[in-house]
Amino acid sequence: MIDVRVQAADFDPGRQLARLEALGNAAVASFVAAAECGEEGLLVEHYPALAKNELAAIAAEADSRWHLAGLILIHRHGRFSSGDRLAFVAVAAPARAAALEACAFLVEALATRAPFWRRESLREE
Amino acid sequence: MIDVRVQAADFDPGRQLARLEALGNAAVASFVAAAECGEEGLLVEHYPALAKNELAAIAAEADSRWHLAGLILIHRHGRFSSGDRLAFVAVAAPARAAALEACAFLVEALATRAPFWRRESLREE
Amino acid sequence: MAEVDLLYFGAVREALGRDGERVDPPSHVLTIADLASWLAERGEPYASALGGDVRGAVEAHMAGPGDSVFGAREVALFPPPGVIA
Amino acid sequence: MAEVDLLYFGAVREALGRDGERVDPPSHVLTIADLASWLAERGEPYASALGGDVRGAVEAHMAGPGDSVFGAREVALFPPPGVIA
Repeated sequence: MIDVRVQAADFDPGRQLARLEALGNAAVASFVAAAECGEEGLLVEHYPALAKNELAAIAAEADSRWHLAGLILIHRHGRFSSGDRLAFVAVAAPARAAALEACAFLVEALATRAPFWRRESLREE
Repeated sequence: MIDVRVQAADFDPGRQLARLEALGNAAVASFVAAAECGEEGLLVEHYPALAKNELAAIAAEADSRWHLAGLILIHRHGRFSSGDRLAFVAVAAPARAAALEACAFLVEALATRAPFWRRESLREE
Repeated sequence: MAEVDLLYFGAVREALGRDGERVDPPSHVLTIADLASWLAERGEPYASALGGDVRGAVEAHMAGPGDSVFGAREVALFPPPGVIA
Repeated sequence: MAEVDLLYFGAVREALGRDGERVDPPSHVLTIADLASWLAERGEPYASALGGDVRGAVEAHMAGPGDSVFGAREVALFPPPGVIA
């Protein structure tokens, strides 16, 4: 199961974990990224067509490198207050090493390759 | 916040994640281990006094090696059916690398140093 | 090459004050790097906006500086992406 | 040394068929390794149960093979721990 989502809406980490736990594997590793910003908030813009393609490529790369039973990637865009969830990565695997390594790879890939940007100025354009 | 628990009872990964998210850091990494066994189930025995000491030592080691805001370790004992949760690791940190590395360290430490054993035979003694 | 729709994101978009434009580059513009250089020759704000570590995408697929833009209909230019701490 | 309470876990406990016993080792038994060797000299099932990779704990703290058991009141012997796949 590979599930990749680009969305404005928030998500429930517990519910997403439960989807992977239901696959019946020994290991589920996950990561939640949250926004850190001042009181003025944060605007995250993205390039939708590229985000769709690049996140799918990142997920496929992880799936080919490790023996995984399930993989969920969620990346949000839009306006955020400090502490709001930005992104979610979770993988299920039969062994802890595969789950942990794949999760770390996916987080690093989202952090450096996913086409989302902090808007420096919050002026409406 | 360091919270280490050895218990027979199940736990709710989503609720545990929420406790760490509430600390307001940018990164929360976590791991859920589940039992894999046949229909006869699995019996996990432990050495309570050593488990308490060793899990506290593992948590303290992670806390000294990485800049963490919060850390939760839960290890269960008792009877398990396949798919039941065995253990939980989660850490909150200001940066993704610290969260991911500390989580991986903690999982490896639980898997190799925590004084819990699979009972090969399920005969009552 | 023919007309191409440029898309700008992040600091590139903010420095240029626009999220894109249609351009008709000369025939010697073959790669992402060529395109950024050709635009920078227009002077400010292009020179500053495209003077740093600029990445690109061609037809909504990630592209390196040496990747071809020949025949492309949509090319994006942007700073290093990512918002996760 | 004085009497010491031994605790057995995992495959060690299963091979011995008991979860512990009180023993009074001779004075040359100074370390975890000494203790395991002294017990193994009793013959079966001790020789088999303690012939593999046996770990130990002294007063409920992890101990290596060379760590002292001198004066300890509670010493545990067990196979490599851990149940996470």
